[in-house]
Amino acid sequence: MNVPLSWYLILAAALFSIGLFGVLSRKNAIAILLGVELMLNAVNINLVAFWRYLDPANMAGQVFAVIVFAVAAAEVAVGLALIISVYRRRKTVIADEIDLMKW
Amino acid sequence: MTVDRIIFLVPAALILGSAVMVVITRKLIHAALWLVAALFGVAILYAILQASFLAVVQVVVYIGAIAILFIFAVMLTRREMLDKGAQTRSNWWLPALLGLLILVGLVFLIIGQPAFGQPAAALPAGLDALRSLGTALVSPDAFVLPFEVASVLLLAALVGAVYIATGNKE
Amino acid sequence: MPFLNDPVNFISGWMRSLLFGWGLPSGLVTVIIYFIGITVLVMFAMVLDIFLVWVERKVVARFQDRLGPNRIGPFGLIQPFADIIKLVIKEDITPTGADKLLFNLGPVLAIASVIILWAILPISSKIFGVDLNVAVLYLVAAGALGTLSIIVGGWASNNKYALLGAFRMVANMVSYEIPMVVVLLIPTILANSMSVQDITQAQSGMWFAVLSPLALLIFLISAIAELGRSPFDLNEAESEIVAGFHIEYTGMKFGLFYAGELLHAFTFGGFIAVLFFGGYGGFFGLEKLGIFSWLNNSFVQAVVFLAKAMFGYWVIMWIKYSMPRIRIDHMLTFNWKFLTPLSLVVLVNTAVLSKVLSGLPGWGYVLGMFLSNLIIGYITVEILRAYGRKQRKTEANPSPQRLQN
Amino acid sequence: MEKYIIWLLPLPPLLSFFAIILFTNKRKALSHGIAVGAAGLSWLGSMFIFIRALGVKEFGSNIFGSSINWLPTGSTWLKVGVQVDPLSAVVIFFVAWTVLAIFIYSIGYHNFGQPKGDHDVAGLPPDGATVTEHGHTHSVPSIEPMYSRFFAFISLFAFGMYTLVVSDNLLTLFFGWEIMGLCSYLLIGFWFGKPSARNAAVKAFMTTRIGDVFMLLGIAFVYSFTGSLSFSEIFKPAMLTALASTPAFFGLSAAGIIGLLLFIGTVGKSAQWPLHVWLPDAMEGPTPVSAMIHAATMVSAGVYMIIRMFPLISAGWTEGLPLNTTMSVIAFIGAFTALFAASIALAQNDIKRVLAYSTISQLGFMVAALGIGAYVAAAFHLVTHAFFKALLFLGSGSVIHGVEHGVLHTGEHTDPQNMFNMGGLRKKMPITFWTFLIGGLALSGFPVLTAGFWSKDEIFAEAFGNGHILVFIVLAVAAFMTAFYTMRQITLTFLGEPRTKAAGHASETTWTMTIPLIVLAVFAVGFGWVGIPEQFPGLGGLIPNWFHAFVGGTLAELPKEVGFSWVPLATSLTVALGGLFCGWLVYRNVKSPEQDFLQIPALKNKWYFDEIYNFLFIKPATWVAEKFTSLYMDQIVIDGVLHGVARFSLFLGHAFRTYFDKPVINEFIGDGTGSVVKASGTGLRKIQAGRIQYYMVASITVLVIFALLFYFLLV
Repeated sequence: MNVPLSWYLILAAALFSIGLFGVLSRKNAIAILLGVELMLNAVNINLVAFWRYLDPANMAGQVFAVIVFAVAAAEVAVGLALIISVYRRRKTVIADEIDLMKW
Repeated sequence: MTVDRIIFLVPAALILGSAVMVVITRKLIHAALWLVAALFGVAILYAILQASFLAVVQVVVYIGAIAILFIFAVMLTRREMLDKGAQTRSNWWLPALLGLLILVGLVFLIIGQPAFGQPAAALPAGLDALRSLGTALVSPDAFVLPFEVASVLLLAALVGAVYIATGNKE
Repeated sequence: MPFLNDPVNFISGWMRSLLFGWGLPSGLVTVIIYFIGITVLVMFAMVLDIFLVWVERKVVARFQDRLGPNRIGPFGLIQPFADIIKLVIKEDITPTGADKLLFNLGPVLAIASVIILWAILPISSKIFGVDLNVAVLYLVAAGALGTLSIIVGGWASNNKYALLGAFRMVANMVSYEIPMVVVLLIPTILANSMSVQDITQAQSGMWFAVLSPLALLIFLISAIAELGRSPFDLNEAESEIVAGFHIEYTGMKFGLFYAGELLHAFTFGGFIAVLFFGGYGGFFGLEKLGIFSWLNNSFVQAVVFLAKAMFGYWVIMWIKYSMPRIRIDHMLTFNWKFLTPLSLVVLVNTAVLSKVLSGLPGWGYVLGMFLSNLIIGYITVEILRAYGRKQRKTEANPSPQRLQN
Repeated sequence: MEKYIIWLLPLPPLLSFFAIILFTNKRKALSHGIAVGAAGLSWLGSMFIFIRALGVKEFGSNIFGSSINWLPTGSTWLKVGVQVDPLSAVVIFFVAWTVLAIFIYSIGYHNFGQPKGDHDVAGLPPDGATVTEHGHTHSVPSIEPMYSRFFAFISLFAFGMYTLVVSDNLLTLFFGWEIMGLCSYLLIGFWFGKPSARNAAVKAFMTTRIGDVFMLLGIAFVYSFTGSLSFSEIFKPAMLTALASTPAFFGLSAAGIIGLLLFIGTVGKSAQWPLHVWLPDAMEGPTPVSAMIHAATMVSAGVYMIIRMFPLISAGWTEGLPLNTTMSVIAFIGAFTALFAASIALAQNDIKRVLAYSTISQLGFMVAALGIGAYVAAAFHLVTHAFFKALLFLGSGSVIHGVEHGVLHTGEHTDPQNMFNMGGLRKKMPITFWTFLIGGLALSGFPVLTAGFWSKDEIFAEAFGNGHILVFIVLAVAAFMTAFYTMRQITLTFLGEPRTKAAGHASETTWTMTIPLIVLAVFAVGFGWVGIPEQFPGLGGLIPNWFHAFVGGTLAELPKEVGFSWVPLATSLTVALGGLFCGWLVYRNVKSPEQDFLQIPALKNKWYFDEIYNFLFIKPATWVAEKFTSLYMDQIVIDGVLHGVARFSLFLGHAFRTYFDKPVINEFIGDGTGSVVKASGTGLRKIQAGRIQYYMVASITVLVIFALLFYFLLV
């Protein structure tokens, strides 16, 4: 493993930033969730890389990656259910048009 | 430039390229499929990092469940096949700037840490990562509580999602 | 003869020394050898696939009291090649409204999701792609790719039948994945490992099919559902949605879906063999005797494995050509209300009993596991019988309210 | 094996609590079955643990215990766990016995099997039922209306006690402590229909709360200093040395401050002066049972806690050195409480109140013993006292029950708890009499036979032998008073002739009440024999001094047994026998309160402590609220200011309206401002767009800006 840890971290940072960009710039609510998934994966890359590079005997990194999986699954299930529910009522999934809380 | 580095760079390029496509592509289905590609790249990274269990679970959970859910949701929330018009907000440059700033800041901080420049040591001999992960998840001395909390969270999300998506049946 | 004992390593060692002799760097040599290995494995699978077309057609003909292909070549053996030529020279249509990239990606993914399974299929103790320590999960992960291929193909066709078929297929696959994953844990528990090699070795004394026949049954049912074959062939139910997700596909793209399905069925036959019938081994300890030591030979093992896989494939075909298609709500109900709970019960039973009985001598352990499965099976059948009786009663005397609705 | 059972010890009562509350509230027999069964299970487990503990050599250093990680706090874990060391083993022994005894006793006390009362309502004591039998009607006791609820509460109480005893850390100990506080509130106010019970419940809760707050402060101090709450961590020698040598406030070391704060918790829970006022009022609860909880078990928890924390309190002190400040305070409070409460008990006429003050006094003995460093003596007296005081309370409940029976039978309206309405019960209630007598003798320290003698004698010996003469004298006087009022009580209650018709018709209570009495009486006698000092003349060494070796092993080094001396033994004999004899002599002919020369107002009124507190704290608070805040501040100052402002505003408004508003605002600015505001509002409301991404962009922008500022300005 001749790759320095910083490469993984930079990759994760880049993935995180791309995901953040997606979250902030996409119109479609589903696309926003896609961005969130990218961000969660960036976190997971960090967790696993730290596990491998710093302390492989301690499984904390992998365990929390597993927990992030669970959280991601929960988040997608609830998020998509909400989006579908909103779509049924308002016939739109554009985040900017879901502005009942306006003013 | 050793083989190791090439083996890292190929999936890394796949991940970043796919991730960029996820956020800029116009067709939402394509975005979801690019997400699959990006997540597959992450699975490859896990395999490179010798976290074989996570690699396979990544494929099972993300591609087998989450991506499929996304595609379903995309299909269920439209009346026509194609996405028309701009898919990004008009002031997309601000998020781009923010993302860039965060990236630059993080890279700056990461490079500033000499400890992060080290290559990884070999895994300790006799470490069965799969077995010790399993033990860690259910051992009371380790992470059984977070693990149980996560399972309760999943159950709650399951019930909540079913309730929300069912809607009120009069 | 080292070649007869370990053909793969023998050949790869020979090629490695050959390539070194040409002055190539070691990293490149490794890459080339892996590449060649992968190619050989894939070629083997694809050639087998062609043969499977013939088998399928021949067997279905016998089931339906026909002769099957018999004109081209001896016993019609050349018929598949004629089919291939026909498919290749047909017009390759991409519908106008289709999403071109995805439309072409679908069939590729479909066959790829099957081929990658061959990476972990242990053909013999020496001939195998890779011995993953998470092989059982890998099987599920590959299934996820299969799901993806179908939804991609169905969506990209821009055809309502295709989309409906894809939806049905995905609902089917995602649902039946759950009992499948649960049941896959049973060989894992019994062998104390997720590696298919370890699972095979663990069955050298006794097949897991005997230790947990219910698990075998559940795995078989969910495998058939995963394949989308009759009685779960709702994705291409001709009488309802014409041809389902591959309605728009022609020529070789259709051929890939078709070939993928056949190979998938055979591969699942192989996994049934590995997980429940001892794979390439499982001779009940016979191979330890001096006169039967030839059973340890790689080629003998490969033949044994392929025979067992073919048997599994044949059972899947048998079911396909004997059962009518079931309704989609019945299919989902069957999974969620019957198969999933049953698989959980079997899992808990196996987990508890394998600990409790571990102190017993071998035959006591086997007997205990087998009897517990029989008991669970009997209770299940009784519950089903009671349920069916009640159902028939309500259907025979419908209440006035139900008639009104 | 043992450690798993320890985890399970508190569980059955908790399950029984939930089962009764949730499911079996209507089924009285099932409820008490569940509760007694649960107590029985815990009893079984406790006995198993105790017997296993006896079999372990040098148990003090090989204790049973296990702990799990509970809450991650940064890089470390907050652990919770259980342990049984010699101290908790003996405590768990008496807790298991007394809890089981109360549970069984409660069945009889709440008149299980009797008919429903005529006028009984939930929240008031049952008041008798009329039964027609063979053509004539008569009154019988009636069953408690909230029977099941009572068992639920005492189950929860038992859970709290077990949790406290098996805890290996201050956190779960405090958890059990607070559960018992809650249960004590619920049980004192069990008959919430009586105003006195309501007030007593609130008083008990509030008073103990004062102690608990200080105790929590102490726990927080421990945690912030040592980073751990488990006893094994805190009591490490290095840690204790550090604690003892770190100066904190008021010239005390950290250990001293922590010890004082925790001791205030004990003062509240174990009703030491000056927070003793709640305990006598707690006798408002269902007569013997909640009283017994407040005598044998819960108040013992306070003493148990302070004994448990003894290594911390005595950090830096070794036997022979002068006491440190904390220990002196503890010794003073204990000795003072012992004397002071005993003096009040002399003049009480209510059978239960005498015992309540006696409890306070005896707890004072234990606290004083601990204060002078007599660790084993304090623990010994804790155990023996729990047995004989439980016995006395249950006995007094039995007496009251018997007299109540007489009251119902005769229809006479007499107070069944006033000792002057009794007399001559010896023949009516023989079992109660004999067990009560045993308990009373044990309380007075009747020589050689009773457990109380041995434990009290050990305290005297330690006090005298280590040169704490003042404590010794005070305790001796208190012990004399103890013997005196005990004999007064026995004489008034059981001896002589019945002084009322009700007493004349009293009858022995049912077996569910007498069996616990007999069992406890056995312990009240026998438990003293395990701690006979080695050098005691004649008897010493016949039975090895098991208790000292066993409990003393809890400490890092075994405390020395104090040498034998005739002075404390002679004192002990004199005060016990003398007090008993004087009590009998004075009261054998007393017929009514008028003939009792000890009905001095000061004693009768408990040295006016309730009145003093009323005057010092409650009156001023009420006065401040009613007079100062409400009348003066609110009605005169604030209202006056407000009225003035209002008048001034009216004037000002009028002026403005005439000279400013109409000409300037309306005509010049008026509509202009309106349109400006409207325009800016229209502009600004765009910020409140209701669009989630808008908010996210804004917040992350701010985040990035602050990160940059932070980095460039601060780093």
